Amino acid sequence: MAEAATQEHAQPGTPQHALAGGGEIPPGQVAGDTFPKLLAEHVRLRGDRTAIREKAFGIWQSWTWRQVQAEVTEMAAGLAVFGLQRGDKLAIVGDNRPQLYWTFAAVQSLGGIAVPVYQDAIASEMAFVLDHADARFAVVENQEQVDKLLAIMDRLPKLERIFYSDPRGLRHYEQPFLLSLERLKEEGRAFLANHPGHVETEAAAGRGSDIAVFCYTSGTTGNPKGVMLSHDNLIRSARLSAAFDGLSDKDEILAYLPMAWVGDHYFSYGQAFVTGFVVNCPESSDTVMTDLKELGPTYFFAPPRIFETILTQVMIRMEDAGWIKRRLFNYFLNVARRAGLAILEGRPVPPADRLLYWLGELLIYGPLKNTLGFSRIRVAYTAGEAIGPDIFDFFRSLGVNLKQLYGQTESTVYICLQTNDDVKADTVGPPAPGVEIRITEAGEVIYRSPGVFVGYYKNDEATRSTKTEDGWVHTGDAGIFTKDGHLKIIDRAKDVGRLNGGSLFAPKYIENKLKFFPYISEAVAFGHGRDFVACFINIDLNAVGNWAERRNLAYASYTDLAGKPEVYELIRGNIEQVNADLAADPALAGSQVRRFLILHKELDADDGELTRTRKVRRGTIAERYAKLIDALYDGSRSVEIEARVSFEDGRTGLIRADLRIEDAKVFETMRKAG
Amino acid sequence: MDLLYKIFLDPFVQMGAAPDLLLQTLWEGLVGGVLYALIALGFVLIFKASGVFNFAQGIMVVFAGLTLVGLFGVISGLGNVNEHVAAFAALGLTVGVMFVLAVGIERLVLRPLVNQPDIILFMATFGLTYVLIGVGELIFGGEPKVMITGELFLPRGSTDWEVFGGFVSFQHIDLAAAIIASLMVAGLAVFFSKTRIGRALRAVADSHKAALSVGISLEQIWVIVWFASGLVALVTGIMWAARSDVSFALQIIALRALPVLILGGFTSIPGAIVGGLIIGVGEKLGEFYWGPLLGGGIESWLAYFIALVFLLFRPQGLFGEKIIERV
Amino acid sequence: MFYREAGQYKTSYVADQAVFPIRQDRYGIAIILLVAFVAIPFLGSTFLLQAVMIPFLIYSLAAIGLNLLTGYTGLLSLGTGAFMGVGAYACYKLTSVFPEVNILVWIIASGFVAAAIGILFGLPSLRIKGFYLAIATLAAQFFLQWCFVRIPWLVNYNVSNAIEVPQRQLGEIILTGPNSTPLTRYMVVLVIVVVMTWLASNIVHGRIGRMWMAVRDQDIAAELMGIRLLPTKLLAFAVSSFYCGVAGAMLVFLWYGGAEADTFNINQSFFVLFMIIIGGLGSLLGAYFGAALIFGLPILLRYVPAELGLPLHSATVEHLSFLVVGVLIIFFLIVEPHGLARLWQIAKQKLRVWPFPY
Amino acid sequence: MSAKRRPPGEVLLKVENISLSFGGVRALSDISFEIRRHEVFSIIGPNGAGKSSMLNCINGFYHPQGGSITYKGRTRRQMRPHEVASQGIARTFQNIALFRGMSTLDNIMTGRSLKMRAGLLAQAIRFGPALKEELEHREFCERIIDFLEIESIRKVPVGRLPYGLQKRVELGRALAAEPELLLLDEPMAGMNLEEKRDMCRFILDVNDEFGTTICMIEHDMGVVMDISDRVVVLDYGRKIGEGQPEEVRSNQAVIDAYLGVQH
Repeated sequence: MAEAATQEHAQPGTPQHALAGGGEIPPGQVAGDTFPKLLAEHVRLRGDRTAIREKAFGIWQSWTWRQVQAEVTEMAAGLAVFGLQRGDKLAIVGDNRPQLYWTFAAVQSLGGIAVPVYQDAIASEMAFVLDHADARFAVVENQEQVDKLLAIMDRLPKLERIFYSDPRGLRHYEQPFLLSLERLKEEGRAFLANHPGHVETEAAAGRGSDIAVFCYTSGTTGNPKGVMLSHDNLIRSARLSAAFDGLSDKDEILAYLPMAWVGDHYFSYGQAFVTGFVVNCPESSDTVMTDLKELGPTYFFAPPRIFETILTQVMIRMEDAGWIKRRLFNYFLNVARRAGLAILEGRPVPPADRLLYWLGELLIYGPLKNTLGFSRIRVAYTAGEAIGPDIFDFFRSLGVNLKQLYGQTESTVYICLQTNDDVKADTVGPPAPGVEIRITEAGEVIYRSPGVFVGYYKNDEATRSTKTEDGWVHTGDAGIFTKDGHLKIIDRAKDVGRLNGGSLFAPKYIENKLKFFPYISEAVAFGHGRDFVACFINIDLNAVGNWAERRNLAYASYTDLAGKPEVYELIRGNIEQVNADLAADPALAGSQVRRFLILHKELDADDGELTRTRKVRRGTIAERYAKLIDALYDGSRSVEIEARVSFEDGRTGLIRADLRIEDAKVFETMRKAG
Repeated sequence: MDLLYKIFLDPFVQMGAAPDLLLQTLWEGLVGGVLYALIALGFVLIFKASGVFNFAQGIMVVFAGLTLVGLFGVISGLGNVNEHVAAFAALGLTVGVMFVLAVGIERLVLRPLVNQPDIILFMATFGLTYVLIGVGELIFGGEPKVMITGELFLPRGSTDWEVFGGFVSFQHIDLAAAIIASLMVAGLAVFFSKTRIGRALRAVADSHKAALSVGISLEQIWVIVWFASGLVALVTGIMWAARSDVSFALQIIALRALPVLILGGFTSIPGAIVGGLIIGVGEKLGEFYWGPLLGGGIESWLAYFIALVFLLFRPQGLFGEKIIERV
Repeated sequence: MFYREAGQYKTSYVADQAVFPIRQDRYGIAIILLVAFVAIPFLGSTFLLQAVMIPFLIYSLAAIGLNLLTGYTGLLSLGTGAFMGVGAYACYKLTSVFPEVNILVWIIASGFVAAAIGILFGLPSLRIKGFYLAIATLAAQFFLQWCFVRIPWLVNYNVSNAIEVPQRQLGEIILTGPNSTPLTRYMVVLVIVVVMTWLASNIVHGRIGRMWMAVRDQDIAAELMGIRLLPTKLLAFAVSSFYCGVAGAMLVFLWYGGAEADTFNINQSFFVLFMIIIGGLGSLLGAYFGAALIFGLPILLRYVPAELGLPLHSATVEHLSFLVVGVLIIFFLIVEPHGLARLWQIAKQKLRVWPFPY
Repeated sequence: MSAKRRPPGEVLLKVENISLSFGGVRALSDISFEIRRHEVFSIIGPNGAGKSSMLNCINGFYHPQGGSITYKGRTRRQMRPHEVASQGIARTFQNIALFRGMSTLDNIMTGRSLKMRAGLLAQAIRFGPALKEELEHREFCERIIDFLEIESIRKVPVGRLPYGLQKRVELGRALAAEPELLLLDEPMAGMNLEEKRDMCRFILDVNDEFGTTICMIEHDMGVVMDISDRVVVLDYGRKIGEGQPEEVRSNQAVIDAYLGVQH
């Protein structure tokens, strides 16, 4: 950042013991420094209350804490039979299923380390992680995952056994190292009959400083890194944040994000074990939205992309409503825009607006939140990337207490948490409890907290370059503190560049502004070391397709639609609006977008253009689309390309297209008079 | 034993003992059967062409009769009009009314319900029945009216035929009814086999597309068949009312034509005629020879029982084809 | 709009299979029952009880009965009136022969008599289907009606050849006969109708209901799945006739106070059939809707014009109500061939997804 | 797949010299074949070859004039539908014969009617054994729903479902009866490639997971040759070939009658 003075911030009133890692338990939470110990404590306190549910066979099947413990103990005993030693790694692959969550606790009961792996990872990615983590065992969900592992078995000499949860289709698999979870538990039961108390003894030997999990970060470059998180990391972070939001065993959460992502682990395992709230697993990935509606969670997390999709869906569905409903809807949305945020944050509101808002709640907001499954939400978070202010304020103005958090795997999810009464769309809030933050000379955000990871597995070099001796961690993000002490993230520190003219160029900042338009699903901006800023646009097929239909614009395919002059006009309008915004800020005015093209295909994680968490991989794109980037800067009006795409069934093919390049208007920097 | 005798032997003994009575009964049965057949005929016309089970056929008979009598009253009331001229003018106008009715039904009832399941169309004709009752009663009042038989040059009186040492009495009006009915059936037969529209109507029974290829729209076909059965209803109304009165009670009697349909099959014109005669004769014989055993009045249900028993052995009706069920 | 279903998740099949799985629906039903059991008895006038509520409930029950047969099993019947008559005559006979047994027992027992007769007339359904069967049920209608007229034993040889409802009591409370109050009779009818609706709902939501619907939707497939058609159809006839029989007994004992054979003529059959067509085939709720509309309309026609100062001849009202009922039938068939119940379902669905259109 | 299929067992169904005609028109003449336990058996042939009639004879809908059918050791001249059903034969239909007014779940529940015992009265008060039974069967049906991956349409009236899903629900309804022999009448007719692939997977899974014997009529030669253990070929009501897919493929009579004809 321009003003790169070092700033230091910590949440005022942060208890010292939290920073020091002391042992006072916030009210309502249970004691214990490892997850198995927390589990035992829940059984003691609320053994017959529901711990976890799964929508299966049409209803929400429930397990009490006592039942969970029984399952965990049997699995742990089984693992003991198969020789799992303290410090051994066990990979977990699958959708969010109770059995898989229990596996974490089972492994940890014996002092082992769980390594959750993205269930949609392709075989080669999976092979890397399992090999790098030295996994001796794997617990997987079903035949699909078993097949994937069997295909890479020869590259995984350290993998001894695979256990599967769902036996369907696996009846005739005869590999001796392949066993069902049922079989594992059977072995466990037999073992327990002879060694009662074995698992408890092992669990009691666990320490908070033991490593609990490896969370592999997808990383925008290079191979994933295994972030080692200890029980302390997870439990202390969870304690502080759960107390911060007043989470209790009355809360309900829907566990639908990948189990391998640190966030899900922290919400659905860490916080759940600390507070005892109920974790609910959806029926399948297709039914998440209906399950969400049925369940109505009280505590909810979703990345901005999901909120955006929901908002788009709401708007599209309302387009088809009758005019009375549409009028009502628009009217009350205006009321909400005017008064909703103030009411949510407890600020004064004129009585007329309060009355109208109440009426709106009755007629529109309440039913709307209900059909979305949001009506019981007390606390909701979003994170991962910047959320569009319109989207963010839309949900907040309806009365959904949606907040942002900022953090990373290395910090055990959070660094900043927004407080209920002070939420801004463009900042990520003040430092969270127990977190200290500094901004370096170079403008990079660094922090220290109880959640700071132990290190990268088998990668001391990376650990040293990220984490200082005294525990400060480099986020790699460029940020500034606003006057009221909120952190504002601009971009990746390494991505912030300079145009040839010397102006600051923060690509992510520009891209996010573009992506806030419903028609733009992805944008990639270029400018570092160039004369001006230019960008690639990915249109949103749904939104633009709808827009086109309303205009009777026929199109055959994504590529066809993307090439339409009308669509270029539409996107140009969006870009020029962003330019106008940028022009308003002297530091960024130089980085207005002058030229753009609309890509013929969607950037895709399967093609390596996005990460699994759908972050842009700049390196790959710069390499793959070099010809296009050159064309953006050499003044051509169009460029011919062919691109390799991989289809869902694994085949690859070539797409040929002629892409147009167009100019966008730039604005004069507005200078304050005087 | 006594009961068995009364059921199985005694009636036949009676028949043999008084053959003139038997003949008389048979004749009356045949005449009743002709009227049943006419109602069934109107019904079959519609069912065949459009698959609609027209419950309103009975009330159409009443409605046509009432309209005729009512219009006659109006025309004669205009002043110095010859009663025969008035009667035939009324008849012509009634034909017009039946046409308007057919168009109205097609526009207001059938067209909006096209492609609905059969039972829905069936229920719609129920609604139609009520509408016609309501309209008829509002306009003409609920009390029975006398048919303008004489004015239409329909014969009165009777001829006695001496046979088997007794008399069989033939009402002239019945003879006329039989003749007119035969003429009408013949006319319909010609219409169906010789005219373009008639052939189209037969085609439509097989496939709607076939009819369209002849150049007649489905709507037109509906109007035509409803008009045709309206005409049949008018004739039926005149004939029937000539023997009693025009009243809404006829509607219930018309229900008794339904067993005829079971017997003859829903789509067969010969079936309607033969079935009508069987039911008519069976009903009269049953009432006359077996009725007293049961205390009389068995006419009200006997037709149904005949049809029902018949149906148990031949579910597709007299002239229907055996249905091979496929899955 | 009023539905707040988020959070109403089911953790057991019992809860998921419930007839009213949505909490707001359960509240709605509770309110309706409260009105029926408390508000109407306390606040309703004699006119409301006697001329509106009692017959409405009785016809609703008859409509449920016919709906079980026609709506759920797909067997069109035009003999409802006669089956109601069987119930009425059976009840009269039973209470005459055994006056000491409570009349309520006989009202229910008469349902069984009707069920037996229903099975008998259901036998042709073995071989005949559709409209053919409908006509066959007319045989039941006319034959039974003929029996009512011709068998004086059924009316204890009364000179009037009609049922004359005797006074029957439950303890001190007079249930039937000229001295019974509308309130008492209303409460009796209400309890019977509510309980029988509940039973019917359980039946149609269980195996038997599914078998009926299977026979209705695809009889061949049902048969090849091992559902025996004749017993299934006969069961439908039996249960349906049971309901109609009880309704018929109540019609005479708790509403008319007397009846002759013509009470149960074919128009009665049509009347009930209209109710389920307008109300909705295959819907218990529809039976109530249909009864309310078909029964309520003539009442409105009779009283509203008078209230508005448009005195109509009673004959005119009679004719008008024919006309209006006929027009309404056609109108509703065109607007929504699946009846008021479907309209209600659509409206409810709209409320559930509100503010979205779908 | 490293899966190994169950080996075929003893003869489950034996058809001997079946002849069927409708009013003088011969639909089947002197057809004989055997179906073994755990087999996937296909009947193929051009349109009008008598394939559906054959299935209809097996499950008792048609009554053949000649020949006999031996099922599980019992020989009968004619099969009776409800008897056949209770002996463990279930089927699907060429032109989907679902109960259109009912939901997916209710359709599948109806498939279990034969396994349910509670009487009218118990059901009417929905208490005790009747409720318990209903819930047990619901649980079973939910397993089928899970198996066929139709969770999201559980409560949707089947009339509103797309064709491919209806076919799947129909399979589910047949499976609900826990059949030993499953008759499939053109399970893949009118499906696109992906739907066919899914359906193949389900058929093989059913065969594999539950050991259900499958007897299938299908037009898609690729599918038949891929998944069948044995094939019998009919033409004009006569059997013109029988054997493993490869044998049938190279049988000249079959090639002439059928495979030579482009579809």
